[in-house]
Amino acid sequence: MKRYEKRLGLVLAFFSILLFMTASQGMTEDKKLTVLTWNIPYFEEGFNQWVSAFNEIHPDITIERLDKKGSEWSTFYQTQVVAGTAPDIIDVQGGLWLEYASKGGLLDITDYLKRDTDYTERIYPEILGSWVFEGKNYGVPLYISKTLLFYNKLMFKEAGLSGPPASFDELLSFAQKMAQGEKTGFMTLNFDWLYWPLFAANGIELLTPDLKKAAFNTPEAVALVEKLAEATASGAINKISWTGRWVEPNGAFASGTVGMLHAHAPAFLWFKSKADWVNEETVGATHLPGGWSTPNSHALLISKSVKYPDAAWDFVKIATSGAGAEALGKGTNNLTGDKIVNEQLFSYFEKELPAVVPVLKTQLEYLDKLCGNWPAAKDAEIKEAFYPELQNALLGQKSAQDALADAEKKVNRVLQKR
Amino acid sequence: MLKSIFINRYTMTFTVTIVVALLWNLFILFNDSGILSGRVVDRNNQPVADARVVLSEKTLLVTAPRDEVKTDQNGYFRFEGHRLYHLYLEAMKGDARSSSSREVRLYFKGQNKKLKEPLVLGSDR
Amino acid sequence: MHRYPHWPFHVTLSTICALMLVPFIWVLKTSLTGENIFTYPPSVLPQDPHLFYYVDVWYTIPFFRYLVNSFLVSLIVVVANIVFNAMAGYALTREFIGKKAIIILFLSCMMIPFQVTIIPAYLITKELGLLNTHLGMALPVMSTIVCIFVFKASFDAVPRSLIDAARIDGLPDWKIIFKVMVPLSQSAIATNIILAFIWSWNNFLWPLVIIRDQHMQTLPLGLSRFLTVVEDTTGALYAFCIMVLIPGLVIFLLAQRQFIAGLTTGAAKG
Amino acid sequence: MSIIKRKRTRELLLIGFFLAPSLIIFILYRIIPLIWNGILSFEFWSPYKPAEFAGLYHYQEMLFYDDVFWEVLLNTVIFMLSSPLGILLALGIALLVNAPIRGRNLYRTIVFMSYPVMTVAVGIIWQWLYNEKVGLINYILMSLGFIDQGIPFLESFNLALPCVIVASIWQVVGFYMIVLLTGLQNIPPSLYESAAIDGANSWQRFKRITLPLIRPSIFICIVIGIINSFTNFDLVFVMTQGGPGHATDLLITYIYDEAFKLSKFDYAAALTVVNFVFFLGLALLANKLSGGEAGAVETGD
Repeated sequence: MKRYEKRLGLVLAFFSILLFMTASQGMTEDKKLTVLTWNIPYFEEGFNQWVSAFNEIHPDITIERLDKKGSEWSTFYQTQVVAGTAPDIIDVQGGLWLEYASKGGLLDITDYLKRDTDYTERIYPEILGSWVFEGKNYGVPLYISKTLLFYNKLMFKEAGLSGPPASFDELLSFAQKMAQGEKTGFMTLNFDWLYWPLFAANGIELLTPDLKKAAFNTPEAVALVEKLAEATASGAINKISWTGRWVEPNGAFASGTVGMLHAHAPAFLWFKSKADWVNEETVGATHLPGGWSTPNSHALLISKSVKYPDAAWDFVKIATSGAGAEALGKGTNNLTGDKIVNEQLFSYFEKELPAVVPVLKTQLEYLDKLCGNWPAAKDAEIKEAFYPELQNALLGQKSAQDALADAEKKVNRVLQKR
Repeated sequence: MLKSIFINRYTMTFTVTIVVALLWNLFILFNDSGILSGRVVDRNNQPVADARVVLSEKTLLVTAPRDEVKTDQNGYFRFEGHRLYHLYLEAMKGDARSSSSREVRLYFKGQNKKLKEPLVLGSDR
Repeated sequence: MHRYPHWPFHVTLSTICALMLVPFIWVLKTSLTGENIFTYPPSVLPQDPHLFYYVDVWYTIPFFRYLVNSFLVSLIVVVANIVFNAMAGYALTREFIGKKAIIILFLSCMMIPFQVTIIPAYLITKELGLLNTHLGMALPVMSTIVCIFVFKASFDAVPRSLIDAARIDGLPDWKIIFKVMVPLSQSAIATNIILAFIWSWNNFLWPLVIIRDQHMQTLPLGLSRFLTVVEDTTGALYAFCIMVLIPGLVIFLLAQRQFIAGLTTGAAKG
Repeated sequence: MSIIKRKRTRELLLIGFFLAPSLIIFILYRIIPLIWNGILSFEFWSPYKPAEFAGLYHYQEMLFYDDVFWEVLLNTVIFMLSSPLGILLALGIALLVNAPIRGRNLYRTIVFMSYPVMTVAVGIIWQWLYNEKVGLINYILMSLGFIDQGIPFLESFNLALPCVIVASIWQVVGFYMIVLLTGLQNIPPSLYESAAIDGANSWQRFKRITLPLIRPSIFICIVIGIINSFTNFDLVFVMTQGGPGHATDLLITYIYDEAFKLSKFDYAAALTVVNFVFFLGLALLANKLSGGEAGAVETGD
């Protein structure tokens, strides 16, 4: 019986030691900027280049680097915001930033861009425009990517198809041709608005130009959704298109059972690394008919709560132009927002990674055909209101009319709500 | 009584794990001089003298040549002191190249290894 | 208890286990081959399996560092859970005013999902100055209601006669707990060890929110390294999951030896 | 008289001391956050704006305009009602592995193994198992000739939720088993022996001894089942993100999205409060049904 007392004693002693140990740790507060990146933990060498370049201008400021996965990124960021310790420089994907910008959480960098023309001139104006909210600039591109159409040439040959589809209807008919057994013809990623080019290609607008009302409930839209639903039911369109995130669609395409994949550029290296059969001869990269695409670029933005805005801006410039941008491009195999740097990057990729060049080429074409990037304050809420209803129609739960009508109601309600 | 506290299956498992780990590290300590040796032959299985052998670290993101040596008259080559655990070897002489860069994966950084299969020169196209 | 044949047991259990194992087979297989699970038709046996994905995992994240952190946190959690829950569990076996209220309070605490407490919990931890510490990671799970009830249940099952006897011997309550009750509740302790360990070991969202410092990260936080869009780390991802899983299984194997029927009376006699 | 009084107070102090550590933790990390949510639910608040009073705005929104809320509530209830299946399965397994048979440790481990494994990985695996074209389940069904067309499990509005439930049962059954096993451990074999002497068959023994004596454990399992229906979040998140439509959205995934995806913390807080009240009610009911006192039982002997 005594041993239990001894055990308890020992345990408690040990416990108190641990308490002491851990409690004696703390954080040191010095002059620092915190940078929160979006799921690029492997990007280390380049990041350190940024830091050393930054410290040449601001030796007194230390850089703290954080990186979070997309699914937890906003959880972390917003918790930090509430706690008043928001990361100063943030790397954001999609429309998430609109929420923050509209609520006044981000720093307006318009004047910086006006001031540093030598920097601003290097950046593609169309892409810079993706981070303008109510006439103010909030972000600059860290790396650029937009959706394109990958197609499995082997399956095309099998189905007796020569080239990529030239029109939207051809896209569907091609998909239909290739679909049988475990094989499906077409698949798209669906997070953010990545599937929207399918709608834009058919001239459908989500919102009225003033972004005040829903504009998508038109006969054309109904017809299109019906088409898509049919194709999905018949297996021409793989159902993962409407349910999966990115792992599953890319994995499925890599398995060689999907004819066409509508995805963003980084997907290419992912499924290439997963399948030996993928190379220039077997996988084509082209535009969706009409050249429409949804940008999926990442931007650097600055939190309103930043202590040293000028220093933060300097860091942003280092990271998104010149040598810093080049480091990022090489480190993540992406193009940057810096025209000059992209020239160098292309020559680098032709040497090191020729397979990726045709894919990246598409990223700089049809910059006038970007869609799915409306600067609507409630972007995320609109998405949440719209997409589930769309799924209803696409997966045959509701008729296209009803689904779009309901979606319209919901979206309008979101837009009217305070 | 004390025995029951210090010698029970929890502590035992823990200690055993530690010991195994230590042994493993000891083994590493004596086998991580980063020596990688092998030989280069041509298609008729003849050794190839002073062919360039390039050792490169290659992940999906970085493809960086890290070291390079020449083969001796018997076609043998030997790298020393690399700190890689996943690397690729490629032999070349003049315009002849080894079929495809040979992937080598090791159990720890700089593990000493002797390639059984020689790199075959000019066996492609 | 050997009056009935054993083979029906084995047949049923084997079938159940076989079903339970299916997803695992693929986790294991992928960790050994890194092959694409979407390949068709599915193959059960791995083609040329190798252990190198485990090597990748070890080097891609500071595995050892994370391991140590996870271990420290889990240690705090497990120890705290056993002590605190045993105490609370015992208190609930006694009669006192407001007992019902306490039980209801506990029940209601269970009904608050963690995800909705993130922000306030973060602020509180900040006030306590425990951000970025092992203790900070451990604190929210240092006592768990499920385990309190587990203890209460097995304390309730302790024959009253024993306790009364101990009372008459004039033992103070804390002695009664740790001399009479706890020895008779081995299985409860085992359960507590297992569950507490696993909860803290797999805890993901909380460390993610309160840990900024690279050196303080725990194993589950290494996950993001294996889920990136540009790299295919599938093999490594599954290898990682297995490596994270193993300690939990070891603990389980160790602790579950405590589950030997008849312990109660056995001890009660002596 | 006064002595007894002092004894009572001393005892109360003692009990208080025993409860203190747990209580402090729960107050810090459960009660206060709940209050925070409660207050928030009556305000317009975002991380960037100072709060202003909103009255019942969010509650009206939820109850009268947000049909998604009702949908996810229904899903959650269905999810919860499915937990007895898991508990029964677990009870069966627990009884089996509690018998003195060879290799029971192995069986226990295998059954338990699915609980601690990281959801991210198994989520992806399950998704593939259910896949319409290349999934294992469809593959087996087709090769056995039951069907000639793959069933789109996770893409079907009616099947998706059951599929997720199956996966979640797979995940949690080991947990139930452990808790029930603990309960079975508390039963003195002497009772069985005496019952056996009275010539009670195994079913009677189960009904008269086992069942009543593991009531507390079953209570715990039920409560866990309730909790599980809104805390098992990762699985839904990885497998379906609540889709298709909202067919697999649970209250918790919905709340999480509202809060952190849409940063509508105030609305999420209102949802949280309702969620809390609803499930506390259920838990208290379960408590009543299991004889109060968290299913306590008088063993005595």
